[in-house]
Amino acid sequence: MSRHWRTLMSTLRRLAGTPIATLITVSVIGIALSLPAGLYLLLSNLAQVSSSLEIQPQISLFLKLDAGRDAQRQIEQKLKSHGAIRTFRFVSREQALKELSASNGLGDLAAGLPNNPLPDAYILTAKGNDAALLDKLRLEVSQWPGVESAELDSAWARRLNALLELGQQLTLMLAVLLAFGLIAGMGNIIRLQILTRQEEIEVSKLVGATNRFIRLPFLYHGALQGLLGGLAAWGIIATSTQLLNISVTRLASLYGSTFRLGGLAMNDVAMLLGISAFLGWLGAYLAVSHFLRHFHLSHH
Amino acid sequence: MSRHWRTLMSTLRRLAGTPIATLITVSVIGIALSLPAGLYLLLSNLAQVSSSLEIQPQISLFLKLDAGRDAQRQIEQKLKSHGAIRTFRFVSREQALKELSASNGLGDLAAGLPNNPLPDAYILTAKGNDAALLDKLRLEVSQWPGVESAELDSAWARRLNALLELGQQLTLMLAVLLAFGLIAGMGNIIRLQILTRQEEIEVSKLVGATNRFIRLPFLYHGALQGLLGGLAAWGIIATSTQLLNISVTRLASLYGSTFRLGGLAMNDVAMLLGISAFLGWLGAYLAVSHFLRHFHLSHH
Amino acid sequence: MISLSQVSKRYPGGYEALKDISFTIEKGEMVFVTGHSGAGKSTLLNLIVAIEPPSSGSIIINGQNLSQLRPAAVPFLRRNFGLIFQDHKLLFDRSAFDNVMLPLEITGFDRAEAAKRVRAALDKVGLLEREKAMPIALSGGEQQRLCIARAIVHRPSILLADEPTGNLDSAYAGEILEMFKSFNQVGVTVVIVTHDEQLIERFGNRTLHFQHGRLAS
Amino acid sequence: MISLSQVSKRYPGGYEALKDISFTIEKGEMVFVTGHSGAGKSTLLNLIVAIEPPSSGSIIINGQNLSQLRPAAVPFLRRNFGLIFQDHKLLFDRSAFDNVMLPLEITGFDRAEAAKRVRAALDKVGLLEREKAMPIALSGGEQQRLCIARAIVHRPSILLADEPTGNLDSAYAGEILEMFKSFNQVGVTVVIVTHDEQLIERFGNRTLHFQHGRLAS
Ligand SMILES: Nc1ncnc2c1ncn2[C@@H]1O[C@H](COP(=O)(O)OP(=O)(O)OP(=O)(O)O)[C@@H](O)[C@H]1O
Ligand SMILES: Nc1ncnc2c1ncn2[C@@H]1O[C@H](COP(=O)(O)OP(=O)(O)OP(=O)(O)O)[C@@H](O)[C@H]1O
Ligand SMILES: [Mg+2]
Ligand SMILES: [Mg+2]
Repeated sequence: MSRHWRTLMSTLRRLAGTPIATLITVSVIGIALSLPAGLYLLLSNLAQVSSSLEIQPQISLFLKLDAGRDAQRQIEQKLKSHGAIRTFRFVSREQALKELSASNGLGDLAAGLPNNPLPDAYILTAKGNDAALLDKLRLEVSQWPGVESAELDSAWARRLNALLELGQQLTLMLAVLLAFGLIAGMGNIIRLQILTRQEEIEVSKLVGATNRFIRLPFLYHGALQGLLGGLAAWGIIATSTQLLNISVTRLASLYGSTFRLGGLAMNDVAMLLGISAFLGWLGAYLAVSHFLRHFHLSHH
Repeated sequence: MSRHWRTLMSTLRRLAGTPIATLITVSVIGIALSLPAGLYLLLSNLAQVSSSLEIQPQISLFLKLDAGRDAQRQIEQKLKSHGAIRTFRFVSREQALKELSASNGLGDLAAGLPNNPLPDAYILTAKGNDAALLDKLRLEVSQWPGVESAELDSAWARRLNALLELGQQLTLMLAVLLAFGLIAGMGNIIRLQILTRQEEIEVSKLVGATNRFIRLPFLYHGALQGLLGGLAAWGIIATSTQLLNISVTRLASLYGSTFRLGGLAMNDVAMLLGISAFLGWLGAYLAVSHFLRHFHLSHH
Repeated sequence: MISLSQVSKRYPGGYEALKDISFTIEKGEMVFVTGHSGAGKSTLLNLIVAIEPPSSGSIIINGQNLSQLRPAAVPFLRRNFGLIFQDHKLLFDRSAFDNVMLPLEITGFDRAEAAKRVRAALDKVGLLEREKAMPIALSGGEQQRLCIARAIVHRPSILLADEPTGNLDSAYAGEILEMFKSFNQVGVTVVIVTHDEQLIERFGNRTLHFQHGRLAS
Repeated sequence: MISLSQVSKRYPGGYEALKDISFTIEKGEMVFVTGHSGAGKSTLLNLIVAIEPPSSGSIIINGQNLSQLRPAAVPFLRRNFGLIFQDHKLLFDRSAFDNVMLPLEITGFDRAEAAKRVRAALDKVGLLEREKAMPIALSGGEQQRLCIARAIVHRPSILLADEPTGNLDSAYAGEILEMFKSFNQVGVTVVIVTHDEQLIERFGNRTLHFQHGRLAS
């Protein structure tokens, strides 16, 4: 126990004794860590945004222009009791015309038209995303009395999927690159640190130190370095989130939203620090063990 | 000259003598370099896409429903000769109805309508982006004979601008982080490499080596390491582009486009390699010079 | 205690540094090892403390055959030895005190008791007032004495010294050897490599003389 | 050639290693320096080759006052010296040949000519067949001889040797000193630090004797 305490203290002294080098190493680790962690944060923010949007494919159900109140009430009844339908929303012909002109920048189209050519409509979302199922549903509802036609906006869905796929692929690529870079980089730093302490290892072995004994200070060094790097990453992410929020809130306000990027939650921070300390420890363990396996007292 | 040649050779031998360490160092540098370089490539691809889109604010000029052929011809004449208008495009009422129904997933709306309620229109883009200027132009054209109204789709423009600003801010943040990380990381690697060769420096100084002489092998080491890192970055980017293109071409085909991500041009590659070699050289120069300034033969 | 039979050592390059060496050093004996430069004296010590494996033959230390020792047991074998190296092998990033502390630290010795022992060892070699000095601030002879202090601080049962007085004037050399002799008198086995013929004559102990890797009788 | 007047050296800790030292060694002289361990012998050499600055007093080498030397001129001063260090200071990551090559390399010497000189120097210390060996594969005495070869390869005008024979048996020590004497006879100034009284008696040169940092007459 007291050995652990003393090793921790001497490691802290060693880090504090070369403040600039420590600062550089820690910020390099911090930057490397902040990229995947920041990406994770961005993605979880995005997920929050997109879950508030309708990303499910929709079916538009157009009523006949001459469908009466009765037909409409019957259709609504059927929609309510249909097992495959998740939500539905009535769009009156007046509302549809307004939405159309607003979304196309065509000005107040309604005012300029002699009479509204659009039909009443229902917008449905189904339970489940399966394309075949959706098409079956579309066919079924299109044959109900009073219904002119039913359209599946599958083009939009396919586009969104392709876009999401691209985003995921990019994310995966980045994460793989950064994870590899991080482990290799940390291992490399510790490998070089071991080389600068090679004599210490040699002499310790000569006076009868076990491998466990030799490894301990390096493990503390690695874990502490990783932990400090994790703290740096936290700082970088917190600052970046603050800075980005200036633009994000402006953008959100244009959409009439008060959305702002959330920071890392406390358990995310704990996880970040835990992972970074562990990675430092692991890098040190691998580097020292590799060194000890290949180090012979007689031939350096 | 022969000294340079010999130093180069011995540096190559040193790198080849520890292949795993070299590989790790080089891939770390390569990954660090590939992020800003990849970002640059992505941005330049985006710029290419967006320049092929109309990102300029547009003015929609709606003609009166009863405007005759003559009035239309006169308006077209005026548009052609107007100094503030960059492009204009005629959208007939039939075409407008088709575009509307297509872009809203409403099915063949045209077929279901008794008669087309939409007016003929011109879509204008102005020379310059200034909001006040655009509004002045809108007012002017709205008062021409035969014109019902003119609308400026400024909401869309403001949204796009806010989005672009966010993207730029993110890019800047990443670039600053990575540039700092890269220089610090390279300097750190070389600093540690110097520490492992401290004795060589000490003995060289004792037998009368100048600082120039001592620096040379480290400069070669740094530059070579940087160059190899640049090559690694090139490889990473080329591979990523290939992989991403699978999704990108699928996405593009949905929009009826044959767009695909371009790779790095030859002069971009030359620039990448030059910058990486220079950064390696610079990191080595800074690290050795700092070391030599603070290194005294008597107290290590 | 230390027993070699038909031991040879051929280095990777092919050079045979030791050829067919057999001898026994009893517990509590004090022995000198001499020979010209390159005769194989340091190689012999390296074999005894398991830094190098012999090419053939067997080495038995305190009844343990080194060739049958598991790698994990080697550190515990080494703790029986006090080693004084020809090239000192001091750590230049820690004080004289901490250098001498090292052998006690690795065994998890009680800290206060250890500090007492370290000071006693430093006192024996005349370096007590230099305990805070870094090795770089010590003269060549002082470094050699520091190395001796580190070798005796954990009261080893076998003391192996490779040219312990090479950098010391004859007055100090005499003192150090008297100290070794007093250790020997309380039961420590002592093996001293030296080329100082005068010292050997003065002490008159058994001498193993090496010539081109062979034991001359 | 080497002239000190009223030189003192106080180390950062406050210890005064040299006190008010004045002497002159003429060009072509051969001088021994002796004294107990810690007397200040190595410190003296460090001052002469500008590894340490003196605390007071002036040192003149070949007519140059060291305190007036620009830092950039120090390397060129050092090229006049052949240095043999008490702790060898060999580079363990390159062969014996490359170690001896170093002083020629830094002056941009012609490669083929340099190789000839290196082999000649290795031959003088009896290590010609070991030119490809790494220093770790050399015995203590062989390392010391390698250090001597490195010190003489560039034909320095001043040879400074700190315990050059500490690890050598008397036969080799005699040979090495004969070699130094032959250098001296062709005009090289030679300064040898040693605690070997026998050698000094045998050669009978001028001797500077140090005691606790003072020059005893
Ligand atoms: N690792 C090695 N590889 C190859 N040869 C070696 C190695 N170590 C030592 N030798 C050679 O073995 C011989 C004996 O070396 P050793 O160090 O035992 O000599 P020594 O008797 O201690 O000499 P000295 O008095 O000079 O220290 C020497 O010629 C040396 O060059
Ligand atoms: N860098 C330093 N800082 C503080 N004290 C030092 C330093 N270098 C040497 N000393 C002290 O100065 C004194 C003289 O040291 P020096 O190395 O000159 O002795 P020496 O005569 O060469 O002895 P030896 O024969 O043991 O090599 C010693 O007591 C030593 O501890
Ligand atoms: Mg030896
Ligand atoms: Mg000395």
